Amino acid sequence: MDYFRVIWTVARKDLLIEMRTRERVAAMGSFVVLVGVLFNYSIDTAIVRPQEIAPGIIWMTIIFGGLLGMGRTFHLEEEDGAFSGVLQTPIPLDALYLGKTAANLVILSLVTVLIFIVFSVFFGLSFGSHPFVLLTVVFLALIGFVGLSTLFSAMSVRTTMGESLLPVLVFPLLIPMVIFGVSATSRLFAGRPVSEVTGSVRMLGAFAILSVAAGALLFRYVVEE
Amino acid sequence: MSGPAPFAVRETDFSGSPTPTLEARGLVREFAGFPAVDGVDFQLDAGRLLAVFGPNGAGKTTLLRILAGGLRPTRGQVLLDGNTVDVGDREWRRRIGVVSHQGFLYGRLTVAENLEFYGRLFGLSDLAERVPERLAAVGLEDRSRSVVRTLSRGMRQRLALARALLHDPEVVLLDEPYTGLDAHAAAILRDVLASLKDGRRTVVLVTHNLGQGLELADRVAIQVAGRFRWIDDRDRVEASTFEAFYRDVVEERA
Amino acid sequence: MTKIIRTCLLAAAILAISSPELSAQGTDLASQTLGRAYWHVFAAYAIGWILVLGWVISIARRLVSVEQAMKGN
Amino acid sequence: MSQDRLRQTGVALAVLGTLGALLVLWMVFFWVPTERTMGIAQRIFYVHVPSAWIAFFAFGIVALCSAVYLWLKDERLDMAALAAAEGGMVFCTIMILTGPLWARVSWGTWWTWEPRLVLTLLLWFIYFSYFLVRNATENPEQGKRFAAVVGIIGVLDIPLIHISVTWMRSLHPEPVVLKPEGPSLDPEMLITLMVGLATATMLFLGLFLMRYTVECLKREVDQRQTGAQAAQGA
Repeated sequence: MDYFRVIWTVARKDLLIEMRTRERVAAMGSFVVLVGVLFNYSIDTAIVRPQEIAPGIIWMTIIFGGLLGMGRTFHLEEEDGAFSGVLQTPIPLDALYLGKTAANLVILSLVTVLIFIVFSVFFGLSFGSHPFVLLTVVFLALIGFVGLSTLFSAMSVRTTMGESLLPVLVFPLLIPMVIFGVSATSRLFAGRPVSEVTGSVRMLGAFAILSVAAGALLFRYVVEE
Repeated sequence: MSGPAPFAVRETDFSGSPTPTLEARGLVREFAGFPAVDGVDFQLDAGRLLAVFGPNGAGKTTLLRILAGGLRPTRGQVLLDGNTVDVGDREWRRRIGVVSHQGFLYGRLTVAENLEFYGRLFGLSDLAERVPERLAAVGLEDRSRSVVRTLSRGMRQRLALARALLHDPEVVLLDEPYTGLDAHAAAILRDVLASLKDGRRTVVLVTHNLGQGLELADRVAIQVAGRFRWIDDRDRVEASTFEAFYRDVVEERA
Repeated sequence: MTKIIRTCLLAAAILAISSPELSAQGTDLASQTLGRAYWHVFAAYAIGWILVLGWVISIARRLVSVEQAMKGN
Repeated sequence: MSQDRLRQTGVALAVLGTLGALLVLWMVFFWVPTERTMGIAQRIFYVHVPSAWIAFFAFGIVALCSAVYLWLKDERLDMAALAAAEGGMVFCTIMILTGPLWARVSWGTWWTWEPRLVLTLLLWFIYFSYFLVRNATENPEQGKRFAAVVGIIGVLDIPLIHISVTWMRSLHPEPVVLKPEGPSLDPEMLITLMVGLATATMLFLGLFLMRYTVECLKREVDQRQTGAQAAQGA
C-alpha cells in the first residue's frame, strides 16, 4: 500500500509542476500542431491520400514529439539538487521510477489526444469503428514508449551529451512499437475487423510490460552514484 | 520567533547505549582510480557532534555522501549501532537527515508543498500539524503558500533546514551549511544546531569555517587529501590556537 | 602495412579471377553478372579481413602502450 | 586462470583462427561448388553468416556480463563485456557491409528490408550506443553502469525486434528472396560453412581474450599511476 502511495506522491508532484509551468505540454503541443501544418504541405494530396499514410505519420509524431518532452523529465529534478534530496528519502527506487513513468504517461496521453484531434481536423481522418480497440493499441504503445524513454532520459541527463543521446538510445528499441502500432492503427482506420489486430495488441502488451519491468529493475543502476 | 526548535526524537532509540552510534571503518572511495576519501576511521558516540575541517578538495563532501548512504564506498564500511549500513538501506535513510549547500527543493512548488512532498516520501502521517510547526520553527510560517522560486536565498536555506529535519533524524549530516547564509538565517541555523545537541542526536558537520564548527563540536577532525590527519575531543583543543594548529596540520608541519 | 595489404589484395584478386570456377560457370547464370559477382565476393572477404586486422592492430597498439607504461613506472 | 594463461590461450586461438580464415579463403575461392540459383555471390554467405553468429554471440556475452556486473560489481565482468562488445561491433560491421554486397548481386539492390538485415542494423546501433554512453559520463563508473543497462535492455528487446521485423516481412513478401540456407545445401557448402563458423568463433574468442587481458593490464597501470600520484600528493 505504501508502495503505491509513493508512486502516487511522485507522479502527483510531477503533474503539479507540469500544471504550474506547462513547459513540456506547451513544447510538445505546439510541435504536434506544427507537424500537422508541415505535413499538409509536405505531401501532394492530389497523389497521396492522407488517410493512407496518416497512421505512419501519427506514430512518428508521437515518437518525435514525445521524446521532446520525455527528455526533459529529469531536468526539473536537477535544479537545486532536488533529485539528490529525493534519493535520500527511504523510498524504493523502482517506485520512484514508476511514479515518474506514470506522470509522463499522463502528459504524453494528453499530447497524443491532441495529435489525433489535430490530424482528424486537418485531414478529416476517420478513426474506424472500434474506438476502444484503438485506445488500447495507443495506450499500450505509449506505456512501452514512456517506460523506455523515462529510463533513458534519467541516463542521458547524467551524461555529457544530454538529450542528444536520447534518440540514439531509444529509437532502435522502439521498432516493435512502431511496427505493431502502425499496423494496428492502419487496419483499424481502414475499418478491418478487430480479429486482425489482436496479434498486434498482444505484442504491444509484451513490449509495454518488458519496457516498464526492465525500467523498474534497472533504474537504480542509472541513478546510483 | 527563533526559539529552540521543537525537533523531537523518537524515545526508543539510543537509550544511553554504550556502543558508538556512528562508526566509519577504513572508508575509501575512489573516483576513476583516484581516492577522494582515503581510509577514514572514526567513532562517534550517540548525542555527540563531530566537526570535520579541511581545505577544499579534501574529500569532506564525498565522506559525507558516503555517510549519508548516497555513495557506495570502494572499501570499508559505515556502521550504525554496530550494524553495517549499505547504499540503498532504507531504514538508514529514515534515520538520517542531510543539510547541504544545495536545498534539494523544487522551485516550482510552494513552501508547504515541498515539505508535504518530502514528508510523504518519508511516510510521515501527521503532516497537517508537523508542517506548520516546522515552518514556524524556521520563521517561514507566513510564507507557506509562496512558490519557492520567489523566496530569498536565506529563506530558502531555512526551508532546506526544515526539510532536512522534517522526519526527526537521529543522525544529522551537514555539508557546509553556513555557505551563503544571511545573518538571520545563520542565527536560526545556530539555534537549530544548538537544539540538535539534546544528547540524543548524532551530528557530523563538515565545513572549512573553523569558528562556527568549533563552537558546537564535541569532537574535531581535520581531513586532508582524503585522510583524517588528526582527530580528538573538542576539550583537548584550545580555540585560540586552533587556527594555527589547523594550518600546521594542513601544511604537514605538525 | 598498407603496402602489404595492397599486395595481398592484388594477389587474391588475380587468383580469384583466374580461378577455374569462373570459366566453369556461366552456363547457369547470365555471364555479364559473373565478373561483378566475383568482385563482390572478393570485396566481402576483403572487408572481413581488413576489419578483423584493424581490430588486431588496435589491440596490439594498446598492448604496446600499456606495456610501455608498465615499464615506465 | 592467470592472466598470462589467458593471454597465451588468446594468442593460440587467434593464430588458429587466422589459419582457419586462410583455409576458408581457399575453400571459398577454389573448393566449394557454386550454388545453382544464386551463383557466385552466394560465396559471401561463408563470411556473412559466421559474422552474424559472432555478432549475436558476442552480444549475449555483453548482456550476460553486464547483468552479473550490475549484480556483483566486479570490474572484471565489465572489462569482459567491453571486450566482447568491441569484437561484436567488428563482426557486426562485417555482417552489415557484406550483406548489401550479396543483396546487390542476388536481389539487384543494395538494401532490402530483409528482417535479418534490419535486425543487424539495429543491433549495430545498440552496440553503438553501448560505446556512446560508456564514454559520455564524467564518472567512468557511471558510464560502465549505463553501458551495462544498455546491454541488458538491448538483449531483452532484440527478440521483440526480431519478431516484429519478421512479422513485418510476412506482410510484404520480398519479390525474389531466396533463403541461402535452403534445403539443398551441398555437403561441401555445409563443410565450408562449418569451417567458417568455427574459424570466426576461434578468431573472436582469441581476440576477445587478448583484448580482455589488455584491459586488465590497463587497469593495473591506472591503479599504479594513481597510487603514485597519491603518494606524491601526500
